[in-house]
Amino acid sequence: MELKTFKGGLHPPDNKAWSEKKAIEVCPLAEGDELVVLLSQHIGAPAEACVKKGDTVKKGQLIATPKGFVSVPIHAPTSGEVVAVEPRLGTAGTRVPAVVIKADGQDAWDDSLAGADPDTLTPQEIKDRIRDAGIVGMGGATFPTHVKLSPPEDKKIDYLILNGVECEPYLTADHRLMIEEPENIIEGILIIKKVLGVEKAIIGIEANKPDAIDLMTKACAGRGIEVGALKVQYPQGAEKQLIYALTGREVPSGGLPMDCGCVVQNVGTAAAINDAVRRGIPLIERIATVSGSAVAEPKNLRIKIGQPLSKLVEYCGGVKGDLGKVIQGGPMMGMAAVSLDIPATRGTSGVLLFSEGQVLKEPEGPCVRCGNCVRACPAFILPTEIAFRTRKGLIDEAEKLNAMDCIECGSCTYICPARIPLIQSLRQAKGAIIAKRRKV
Amino acid sequence: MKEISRLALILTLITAGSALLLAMVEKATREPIAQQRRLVTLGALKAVLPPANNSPDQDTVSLVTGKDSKGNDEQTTFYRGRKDGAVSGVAFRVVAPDGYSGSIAVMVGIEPNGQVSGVAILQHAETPGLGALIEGESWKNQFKGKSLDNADWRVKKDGGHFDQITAATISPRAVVGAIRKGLEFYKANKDQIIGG
Amino acid sequence: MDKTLYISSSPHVHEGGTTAKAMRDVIYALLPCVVLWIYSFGVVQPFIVMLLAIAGCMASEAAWEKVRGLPITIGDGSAAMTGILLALNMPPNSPWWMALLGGVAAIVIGKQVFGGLGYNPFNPALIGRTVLLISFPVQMTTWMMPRTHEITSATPLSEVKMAVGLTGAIPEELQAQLGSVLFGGFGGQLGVLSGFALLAGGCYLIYRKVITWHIPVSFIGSALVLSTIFWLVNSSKYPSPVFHLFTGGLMLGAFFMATDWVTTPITPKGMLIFGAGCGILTILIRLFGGYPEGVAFSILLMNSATPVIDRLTVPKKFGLVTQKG
Amino acid sequence: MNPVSELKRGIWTENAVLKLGLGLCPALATSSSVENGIGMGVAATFVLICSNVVISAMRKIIPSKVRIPAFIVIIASFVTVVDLVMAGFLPDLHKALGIFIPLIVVNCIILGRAEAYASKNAVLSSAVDGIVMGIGFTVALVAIASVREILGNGSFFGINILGSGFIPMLLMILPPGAFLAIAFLLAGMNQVSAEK
Repeated sequence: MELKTFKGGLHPPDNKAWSEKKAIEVCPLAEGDELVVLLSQHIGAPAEACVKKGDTVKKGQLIATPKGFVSVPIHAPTSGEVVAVEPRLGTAGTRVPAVVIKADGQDAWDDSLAGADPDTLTPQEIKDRIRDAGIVGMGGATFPTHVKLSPPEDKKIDYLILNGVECEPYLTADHRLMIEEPENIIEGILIIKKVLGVEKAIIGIEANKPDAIDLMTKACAGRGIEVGALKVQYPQGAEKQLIYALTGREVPSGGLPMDCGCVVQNVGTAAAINDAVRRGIPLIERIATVSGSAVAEPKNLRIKIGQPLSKLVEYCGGVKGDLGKVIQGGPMMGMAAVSLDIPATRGTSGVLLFSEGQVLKEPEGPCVRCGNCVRACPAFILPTEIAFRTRKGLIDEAEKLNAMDCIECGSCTYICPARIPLIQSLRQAKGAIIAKRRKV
Repeated sequence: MKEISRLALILTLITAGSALLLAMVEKATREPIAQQRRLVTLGALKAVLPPANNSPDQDTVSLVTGKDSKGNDEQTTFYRGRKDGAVSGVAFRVVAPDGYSGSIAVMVGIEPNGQVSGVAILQHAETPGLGALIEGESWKNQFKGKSLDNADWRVKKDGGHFDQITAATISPRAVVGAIRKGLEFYKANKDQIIGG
Repeated sequence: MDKTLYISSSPHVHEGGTTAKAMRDVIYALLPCVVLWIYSFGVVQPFIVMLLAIAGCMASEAAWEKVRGLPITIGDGSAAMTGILLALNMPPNSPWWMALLGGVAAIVIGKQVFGGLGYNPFNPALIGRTVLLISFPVQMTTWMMPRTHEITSATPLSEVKMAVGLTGAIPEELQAQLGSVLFGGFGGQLGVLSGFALLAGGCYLIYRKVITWHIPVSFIGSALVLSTIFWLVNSSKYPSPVFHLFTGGLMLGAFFMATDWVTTPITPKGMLIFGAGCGILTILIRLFGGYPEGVAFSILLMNSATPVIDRLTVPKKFGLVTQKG
Repeated sequence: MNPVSELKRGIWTENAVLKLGLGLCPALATSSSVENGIGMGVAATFVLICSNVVISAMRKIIPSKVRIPAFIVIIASFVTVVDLVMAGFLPDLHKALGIFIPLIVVNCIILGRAEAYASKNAVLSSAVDGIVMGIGFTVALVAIASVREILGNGSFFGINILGSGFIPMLLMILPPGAFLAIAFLLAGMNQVSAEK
């Protein structure tokens, strides 16, 4: 079978063998454990706490309400007492508003939660349920899902694309989910299809997960869902690249997937949607891969939102050797964490522990114009030229060189022999261009 | 109007002053400059002609030697050196248009029998240290005594008799070619040049 | 937690390549040709030339950076690489001081005055060669026959140029003799043997992803096409394409000098244009120019066109292609 | 006015060629030998002094509206004087400097000093300014020419100093050598100034 792919990109060693055969385990929660639920776990306006210190909450109970359209509610991941509503340390190292819940060990569900048969619901009712359950994109970008499922009337959607690519090295959470809960995903897909009213749905899976491809192909047979095997190439899982690989369509520059008739959802999101609609379970858990050379036993875990990363690592046998860096998400696009004490969020697709020796410390050299970044760039822009101009403050020129089309995949920086942090300059350029456009 | 007249007047005065100064200097240097020019020509003539006791620059004949690019006649002045009244040699300027960087002007001296008596490079813009070596004494001396009859007027690299200069064959080739043409013209018009 | 963690922007992994590693690869790729070159031209003298060219490059780079108070970068191997390329561009029987001076000129005039590695508009090795060629034309055109080590100024290209310039055609005995160029029967020429050594080195670099195929293929390809056209038009006046390919510095230029990262375009399309320009100019200079060999000049000329080429070949960004499917 | 500090100003701190970047064209063109450099320097200095003195003396008469044409007329007059005198008495140097003698008229140093100094200062200090600026120009030319002549021809002031075994670096007496020499002198001077 010919594997589909996009142009550009590269192929970093995937390091998935450490955890891809490990079945998902539930990361345990004991009585007295504190869960720190951050109120800003999604793209858009932060939610607003609707509980106060001293309140008792049940698992799944609403603890924060959304503010605005691009925002989602947040729910208690377990039952217990609210011990604090105050800013706590987040991933980026800054203090952000949070609700802290002390688990009572009962893990008792809130009674008001109720499932429904999607066949009896209208698309709008399904969307409301999705929003009320706090569903966001589970690939790591955490964009509120109900927004993505509400394209304007004039945009005709032809394809629903399911992202099971997981092109980030180390991460195996989606892979395991596809193997262990294919039905959950497929039913979720069927629900999304109903919401969007689309005929065609394609699941894109990279060829390094043959078991998942086989299983999904069999499970999808006759249910109006195709499985597309994709070449192992980073960033195959980036929306625009995935759409191109599977449908041959290009998302117009500056546009969204819906502008070329596509909606992309992560397979994890599909499973979460199914849980929310059919069973009424809000987004309080997710699958995360704990891996890396500095963790004793890499595993795939079902974690509760708000559990500190240290708990996750502890369950995986703790830190091994000389810990140098902790990454939330994948190594290409994930964020370095300031400490293991920060809580897991809805976007925590992985926790990677790198040893001291894996930390990149090579000093930056001058650009030798090798062109590697140009060939690797899946957006077909010139990273080094843009970075050079950004550093000189020539933002207008950077804009002319299509800096805004950067998808921040990090391929240019990964391949640069001079070790120039190109992507930082590109982010800086994008920030400056956006600021400038606002001013005008 | 008054302003403009004033400016004009002052500029006129300054210009007039300059003109006066220049007139004086020109008068004072006219003779030395002419003298110098003559000395240059004389020096070159002396270098290329066999011993003579007349003033070759006073004893000249001009002949049409070719056409320039516009089709007008080109004249060459032939200087005749005389020893005790008899013509001992003729010198004239030949131009090699195919030098490495522009034309090379050469003064050639020829004895009445057609043998070269001497060569002087008058003007050139060849590369210093390479093509410019055509000014070297030993290189110029190789032409002495050579005529159309006793030498192959090409550089050695092309199968002739004359030394080229390593890595700068173009300049010598041009000079040798120009002298050959001069010799050929002399041979064809010998009577006019010596007799006229 | 007591342990302080490293914080940095993504990506947190790297392909592992460095500029220094790439330079080392280029040097490895040149080794077969260097060994062949040293051996064929009499071991001692070429070895000294090679060594001093490298020494001149490295010493002047270190000295310049010391005076300017910059970090010393001779460890990255780029100066050594320049030295090797410069030596391969000189007659193996050059005087020792010329090799040294060429190295200094290559680094100082060709590279450091522009700000060092990454900022030089022209290939430093070729700048060094050009300085030497203009300064010492006699020494720079006095070549040596491989194996016999006879000193001559006749490279096959200059023989052809001379013959065509004089008679308008290549004489038959020369025509016959030109066949021997493939086996190094001419001054300064190693012929096919070195051609294959360079080809192997070039393939190694492509395999190691130090260079891409674009420039060598379009350079050699365009030279091949153009020289074939001339040869078919008049084979008595224009030498055969095989002759062009395996004489002078064409192979060396195509694989090692026209592919210099710093001085060539960064876009694949730009690289194709660059290579084609080099190939065409090389053949035109060889056939109609004032110099018998044109590889160095064509590369330098195209180097100067690199910024323009880069500007004209900015790729079409993703998302501008017309819809299909 | 302290003559020593004035001299230092002309040669170092305000050196026309190497600090102010003025008069680069003649500096590049006439610095292939020390002799030519001195000749050019002296010729320019002479013009500079004369024009400075005259312009300073007439500064109150020349209306500012027509000062540039007036300056040019005065400068051109002195240049013509130098040209004629040199042709009459120093023919070899005249030939070597060629077109660059008439071009002194547009040498920015001279017009620059007329505009910036002589038209605002008394005659005596203008004369001193002309002298020190001219010396500075000459020194710069000699410095550039020394480098070029020694490296490019193995000689200094026409005298072979590096022996016959020395193979001259032709590049240095060719135009690119002029650019290189001037660039490195300029850079070196800036480096030394910056370290102070």
